[in-house]
Amino acid sequence: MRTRGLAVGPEFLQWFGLFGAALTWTVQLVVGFGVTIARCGPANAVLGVDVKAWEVALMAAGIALVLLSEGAALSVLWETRNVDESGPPPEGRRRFFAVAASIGNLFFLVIIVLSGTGAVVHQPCHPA
Amino acid sequence: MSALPHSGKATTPRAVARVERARLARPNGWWGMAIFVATEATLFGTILGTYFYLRFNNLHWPPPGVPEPKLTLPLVLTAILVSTSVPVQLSVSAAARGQLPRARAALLFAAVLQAGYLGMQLHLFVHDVHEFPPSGSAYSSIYFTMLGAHHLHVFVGILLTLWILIRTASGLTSYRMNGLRATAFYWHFVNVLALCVLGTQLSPLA
Amino acid sequence: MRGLRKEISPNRAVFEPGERERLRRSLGRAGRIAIGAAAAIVLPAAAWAGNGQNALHPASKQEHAISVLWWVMLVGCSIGFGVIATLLLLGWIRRNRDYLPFGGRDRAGTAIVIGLGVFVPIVVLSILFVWSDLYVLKTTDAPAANSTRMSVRVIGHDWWWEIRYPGSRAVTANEIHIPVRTRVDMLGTTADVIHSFWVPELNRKVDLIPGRVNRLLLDADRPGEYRGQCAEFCGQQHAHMGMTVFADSPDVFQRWLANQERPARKPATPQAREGERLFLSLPCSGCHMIRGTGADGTIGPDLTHLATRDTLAALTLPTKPADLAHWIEDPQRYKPGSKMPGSALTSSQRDALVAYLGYLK
Amino acid sequence: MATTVTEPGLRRVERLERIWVEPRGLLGWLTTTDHKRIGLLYFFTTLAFFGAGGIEALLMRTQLSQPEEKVLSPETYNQLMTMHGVTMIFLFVIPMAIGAFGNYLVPLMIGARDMAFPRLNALSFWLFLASGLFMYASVFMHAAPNAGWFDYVPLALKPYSPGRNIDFYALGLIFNGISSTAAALNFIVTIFKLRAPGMSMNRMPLFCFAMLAVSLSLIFALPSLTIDLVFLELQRNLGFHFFDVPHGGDPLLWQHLFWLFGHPEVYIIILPAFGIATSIIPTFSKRKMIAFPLVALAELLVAFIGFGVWAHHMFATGLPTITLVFFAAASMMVVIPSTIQVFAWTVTVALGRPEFRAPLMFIGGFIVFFVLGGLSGIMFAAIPFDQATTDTYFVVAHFHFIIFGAAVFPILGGMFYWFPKVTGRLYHEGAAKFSFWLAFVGTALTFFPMHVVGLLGMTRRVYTYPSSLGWDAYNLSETIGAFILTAGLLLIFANLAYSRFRGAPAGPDPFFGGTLEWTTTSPPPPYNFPVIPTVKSAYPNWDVEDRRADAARLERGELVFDEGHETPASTVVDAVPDEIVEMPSESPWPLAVAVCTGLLFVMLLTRHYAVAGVFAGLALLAVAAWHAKEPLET
Repeated sequence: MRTRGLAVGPEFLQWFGLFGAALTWTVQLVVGFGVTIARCGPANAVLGVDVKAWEVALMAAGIALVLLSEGAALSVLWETRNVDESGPPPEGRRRFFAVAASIGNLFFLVIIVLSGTGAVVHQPCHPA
Repeated sequence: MSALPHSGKATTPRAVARVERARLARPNGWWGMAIFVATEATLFGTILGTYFYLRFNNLHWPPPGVPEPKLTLPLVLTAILVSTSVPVQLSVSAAARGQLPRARAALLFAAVLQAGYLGMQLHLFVHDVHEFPPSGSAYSSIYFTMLGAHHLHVFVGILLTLWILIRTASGLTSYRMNGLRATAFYWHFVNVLALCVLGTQLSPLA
Repeated sequence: MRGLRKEISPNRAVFEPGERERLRRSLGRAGRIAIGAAAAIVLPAAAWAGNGQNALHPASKQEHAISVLWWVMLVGCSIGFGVIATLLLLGWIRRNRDYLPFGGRDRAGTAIVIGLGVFVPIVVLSILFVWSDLYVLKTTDAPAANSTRMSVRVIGHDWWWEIRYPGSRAVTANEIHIPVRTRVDMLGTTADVIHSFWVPELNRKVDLIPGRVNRLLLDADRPGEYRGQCAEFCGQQHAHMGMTVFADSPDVFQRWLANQERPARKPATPQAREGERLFLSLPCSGCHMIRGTGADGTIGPDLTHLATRDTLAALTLPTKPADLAHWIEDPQRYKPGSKMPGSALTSSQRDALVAYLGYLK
Repeated sequence: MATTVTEPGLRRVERLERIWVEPRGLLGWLTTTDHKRIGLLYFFTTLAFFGAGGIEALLMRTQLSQPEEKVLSPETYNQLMTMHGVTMIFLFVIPMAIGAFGNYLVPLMIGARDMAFPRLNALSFWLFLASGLFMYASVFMHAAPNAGWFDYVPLALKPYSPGRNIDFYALGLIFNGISSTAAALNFIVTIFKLRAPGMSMNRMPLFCFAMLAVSLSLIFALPSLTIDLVFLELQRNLGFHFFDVPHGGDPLLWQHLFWLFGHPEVYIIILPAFGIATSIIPTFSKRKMIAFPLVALAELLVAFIGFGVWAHHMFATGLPTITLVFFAAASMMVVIPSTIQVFAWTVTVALGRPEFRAPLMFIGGFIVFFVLGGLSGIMFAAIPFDQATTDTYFVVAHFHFIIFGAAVFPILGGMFYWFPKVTGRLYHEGAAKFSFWLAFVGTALTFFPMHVVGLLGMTRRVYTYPSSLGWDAYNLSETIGAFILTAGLLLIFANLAYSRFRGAPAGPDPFFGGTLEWTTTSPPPPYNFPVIPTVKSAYPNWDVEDRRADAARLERGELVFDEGHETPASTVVDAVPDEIVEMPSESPWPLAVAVCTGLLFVMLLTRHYAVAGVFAGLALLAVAAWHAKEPLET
């Protein structure tokens, strides 16, 4: 998406702030879910998955990445503190997405922590 | 605002090249294909996901009596297919510079390779069907569904390429240029897909 | 347009005097609405305790945990609803006022949205997650393998329940007997499509799925009859797939089980003997088993002790002679689509069959 | 805006009229590429399906009005129950909200002259119509789908459903999915590329954010349904094995793939309602939406997180607890985008100067039902409670509050709100308000008691129930409510039909709306805007100076684009004007493609695979013929 005369730095921060956390959670969900399926399926006899290790690793990496993208969002938010969120692009638009991202990333942080904790607290493959 | 490039009026290679230079963002056609590719990618994502879901659901994979997937021939064929991304991309950049003959030559070359690939793959496919029919087990069902879906996409890609070749025979317009861009994008996608499918297909060997 | 333009221009006026009072008064209203909303749901539900299939009338530790979860969530939700309803009412009350609170500026509004719309829910929902999905879940999930002294196998069929007692020859249908205050491991699977085993007053539900054995704890804390029903759509007669759990004192249960293990009683009266002969000669024996006779069908329920059951065809009819007769003559009238065909019998043949079945105690 | 146009301006307008005119009469409708006409086609088609689904619902409610009722046979009931779900979801709510409202409004709101791919737009309508007729053909053959709208295997496999019923379902939904995918793709590109100069993403109307979110959801959700249905057809008709245990398949695979689509689907249903609410509320509260960026974010987030909660439909299948917690956590958090919006809406009303005209009242009803349904929705994220109440009437109550109370009320409100724009006339306010109260009371009376009866143990999808369980009174009141609701709906449509011919003239902007559709005449001309508006805020119609500047530019001939069938395209993020695109005009080929595709699916249904191949080829040829005509050659 090329647009006239934009510095790359703030652009990258804004988009990473917006999408970083979301994509992190996606990975945690898909891999984390896949691991439990692999661990609790018949094939585990040959695969031998260590589910806790996976989930802990996923949660840790996830938290780190989400904090990074929240940091990016907050930095853009600070950069554009004097800009109106419906103001002219690119600053106005950066402000707009930074406001959104700085709140949105919180949800992903909470989801990653909660589901990670749950996957660790419960004993593997005990049917609900 | 009349300074804006008018893609509709660009009906000569030179005019098309001018529009291509002046444009800031990608054309609607490219975006259309991008979204289409996104949904296609999801489609294959679910197919590959299903493959591994069923794999986790079975102790023996492939099940007893079904041969392990062949290694070399699929590898070679996929390498050939993936390599066609180069001529396809060359064709786009040539057309964008207004060099229509070169663009069509590159495209034709790619189409020949892709057709050859498809022919060989279909031969393999039929051979496998006789060896372990899809109705045999979950493994063979997902195996043939996955490969069949990919071959279908290659076939569609070849149709698109032929269509562009036919249309550009009577010269280049911005409309056809967009078509070419879209087709090229589609091919790059199908080639990446080929790698994913191959990886999945060969996963039992790992 | 011009006028409108002026109205929406930001940064005018400050907090109007009197607005605070109005806010405070209508917050009192919020409380009343919350209580009203709660009452609207609670009263009718609580009013009905005695139907034997009431998820809010727990008869076990597990179901009790679930209903506590429900009541707490209900109160929380009522408060949430009250807050939102209040804001809507504020709008309604203010509809004819010609000033904008907070001078039409967004700041205060945004603060409310972020406070009530983001931070409060994040905290509340995280707590709910930890409580319900980490803690309560541990009481309602499947019992740890071999952690119970007895277990009962439940096999779903279109459209009835086959019940077996591992370690015993007893086989019955649609009526599960368990000893009270005893942890019983229900091992559920299915013979055809997916069914779902649910006895609301005893525990949550669990699906019966081909190729899997799903487990559920049955642990009634007081004697009684607990009604259950198939909860997953399973075809034409999904509606007529009920079952009853009888929680009896251990000795009553043991007597019942001992009786169920025995082969069928031999009929004593000539009419009943005629009935047995008919049963074995007619198609009946192709589908039904009566242990101790030649009847060894496995398609329909085991009838060895039919007369000890209260109901027929998964709680569709009572096991009274009259109903039994109607059922034998034309099952499709009571349960269209059921696998049992009607049979053309003379009234004497029919009475003989009923008499015989009445013997199967 | 177009009040004081003088000579040069008028001449330009006349030229536009000439360029954008479409054939009159039936032919015009069959070949149209005008997004407004296609929107109307969608509107009336989906309305017809709404009628069908409603009749099915009333028949079911009659059967359930009292215990052991004998109005319907169990088989008929199960077919009606399945078709009611399929119709309301795939043939009414989604095509109504996206096809009708989206099609008509999105180009108007972003200041474009049509969708990005007008002929594709026509195609998605004709495909939708064909798929709907395809599925309803089954009803008249008494072979309608009968395994419930989520069609669980093995019940849906050959041994238990030997008839054509399930094939109608599977093929019909694949067919319908093609149409939805085409529409979604079109919306995304339109919203990305055709926004008016200056409408950078932070100035995009919230309705368009909702439509963008919906379209993205469809793009990423539909494939898993499609592939699931393909698996089903392969197993039913060609002996493949995906879902049967003996050959290494798994019945739960169907459920995973179905709900991976099915839950985003719920948000696909509700998001346009959010969009409509966020259009109506600022207009009648006479103030900008509070927390605008957060509401935009919430609309995108709810669509996104919606992909990570599918297994909460499978909590009772005995999956391992470590698997379930992922989905429970996401199900808890997916609530928050909704709480953001609910508070943004209510606070905007509370802090604005609300004028409770009918549309805003419908939005009020929407908020009440959405909150009720949302709160009971939170409860399902608590696994043990979900396991107790799933597949009971408690769930039926929950999702009807959401997909009827919350999804349909804004659609009804939106019908009143945009009625003047579409017809140029005003609806009858009093009747509209009365019909609102009828519908509101009817909805509450129909669906609220279902909570109670569900907790009392009534499971869903039962064609009858015994009277011994104390469910009778609740069910009777539900049936009564259903008929009150029907009366309300009929009054709404009577009002609209009457006002269409007798209503008072509305003028371009009767409600002082903030978005661009109100800057043009009612009904809008085929080219939408004589001059492409330039945008400096999120509510451009309230920037009076800019609108006056438009009029001036029409005089000067700036941004008029009257040299051809043209519309400007801009950059994706910041809407910098980029190029002039020649738009295609009316074409018969989309209809032809749809017809061939329809026959293709009929042949698949009847297992004439060779003939099906022929029709596939014909469809491809039709597509080629369509693209052989390039826009400039009009």
